[in-house]
Amino acid sequence: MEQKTCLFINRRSPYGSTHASEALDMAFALSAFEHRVSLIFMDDGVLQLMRDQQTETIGMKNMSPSFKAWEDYEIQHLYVEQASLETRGMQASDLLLDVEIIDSQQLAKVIQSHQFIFNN
Amino acid sequence: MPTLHIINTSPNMRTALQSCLRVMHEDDGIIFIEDAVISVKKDTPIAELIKEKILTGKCFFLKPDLEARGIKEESMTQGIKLVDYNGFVKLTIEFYRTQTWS
Amino acid sequence: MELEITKDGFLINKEDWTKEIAEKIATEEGIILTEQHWEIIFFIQEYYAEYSLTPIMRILGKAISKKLDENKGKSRYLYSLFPEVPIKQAARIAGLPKPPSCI
Amino acid sequence: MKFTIIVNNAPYLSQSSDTACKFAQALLEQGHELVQVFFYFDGVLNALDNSEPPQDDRDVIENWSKLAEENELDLIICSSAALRRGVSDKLAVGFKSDSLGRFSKAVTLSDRVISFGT
Repeated sequence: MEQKTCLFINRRSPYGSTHASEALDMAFALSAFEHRVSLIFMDDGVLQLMRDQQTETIGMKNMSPSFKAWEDYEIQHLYVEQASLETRGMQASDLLLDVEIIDSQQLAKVIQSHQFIFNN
Repeated sequence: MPTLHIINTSPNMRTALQSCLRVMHEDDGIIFIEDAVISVKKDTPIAELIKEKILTGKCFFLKPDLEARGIKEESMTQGIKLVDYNGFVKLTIEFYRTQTWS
Repeated sequence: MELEITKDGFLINKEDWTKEIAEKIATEEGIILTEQHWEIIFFIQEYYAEYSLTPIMRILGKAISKKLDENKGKSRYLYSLFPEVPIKQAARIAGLPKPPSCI
Repeated sequence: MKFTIIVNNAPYLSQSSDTACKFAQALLEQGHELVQVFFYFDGVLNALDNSEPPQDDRDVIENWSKLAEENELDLIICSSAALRRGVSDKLAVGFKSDSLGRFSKAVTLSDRVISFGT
């Protein structure tokens, strides 16, 4: 079995659409099946990692606790684009996990170091 | 190892192109398909945005999508390259990976 | 009181779960619960409480190996306790949602 | 070259499924191998049987079915995405429901993975 390097670029806000949660399912599955998977959060995707998500009143499952299982699923890296945080008035302390915050040039390098890119 | 970025939404409606330009490498290519083909029009803010990319000769447009939308050759920015579905396939081989932006 | 369950026999409200109900479901699965079973059941309940996830077998096994005991994470051990489909049976007995069939 | 294609959008509301199908056709004509077409998110709706588009427009689902038949392709819809959307029993010709594990295998075998839509 040939292991591939897979990068998920998450650009969508959670809950407004199913992109965030179903993309996470796919990323976890590929990783559990032995591929080397990393996740990037950019644009509105950074909202997926916001602390204190309370979804009871909109009647949807809170997806944010699942991100904390990333190590169990052997996800390689979690990256967040600095510019996307800034544009949304957010900072590292707003996020529920310790992630690698990188600038756009570093992000370009991360993309270059992967074989397959998944956009969501 | 350069990437082929596939843009499929109009830059007047969505920020896919802007985000793509922010994180793309200078050797990367872009192909505009579906509603993104409106980016081909000359003398527009979008044309200005992709000017440098066009100069590198790595800006491609899916011809069937341009034709479908009635966009004529004389209204297109100079230097862009038109491809059909076969050309699109060839590009995905020429570049090492693809990244779709919606 | 009639328990609300899905068509696959999973509890709809995890608040309904009690050890007695777990024993009843286990009987339906042909399993007599021992201390070893309870350990795994509590483990996946805690896992769900923390991550809102029922992980696939390999991941669960690894998590158990790390947090409980190396041998208990082995699939041979888990199959000896829950002989059909460990994750599915354990989740059902633990009163958790049916694990996603996709993975 | 070995390709895997991912179709993320439902037919009709978006052009993505059409483009993906034309792309698939072109790569097969060039003699490349299509390991799998994987349908995810609302893309699983491409497998709906009994769709009846107006006679004077294209039939997206039938286009996939034909391509699959002519080239013995695997058109795989993600079973959990499908279950959630009520796509389960009868699928259009050429489609099969399977797990993300099956998709993961296709990724293993591929030189290129190309997404259409979302």
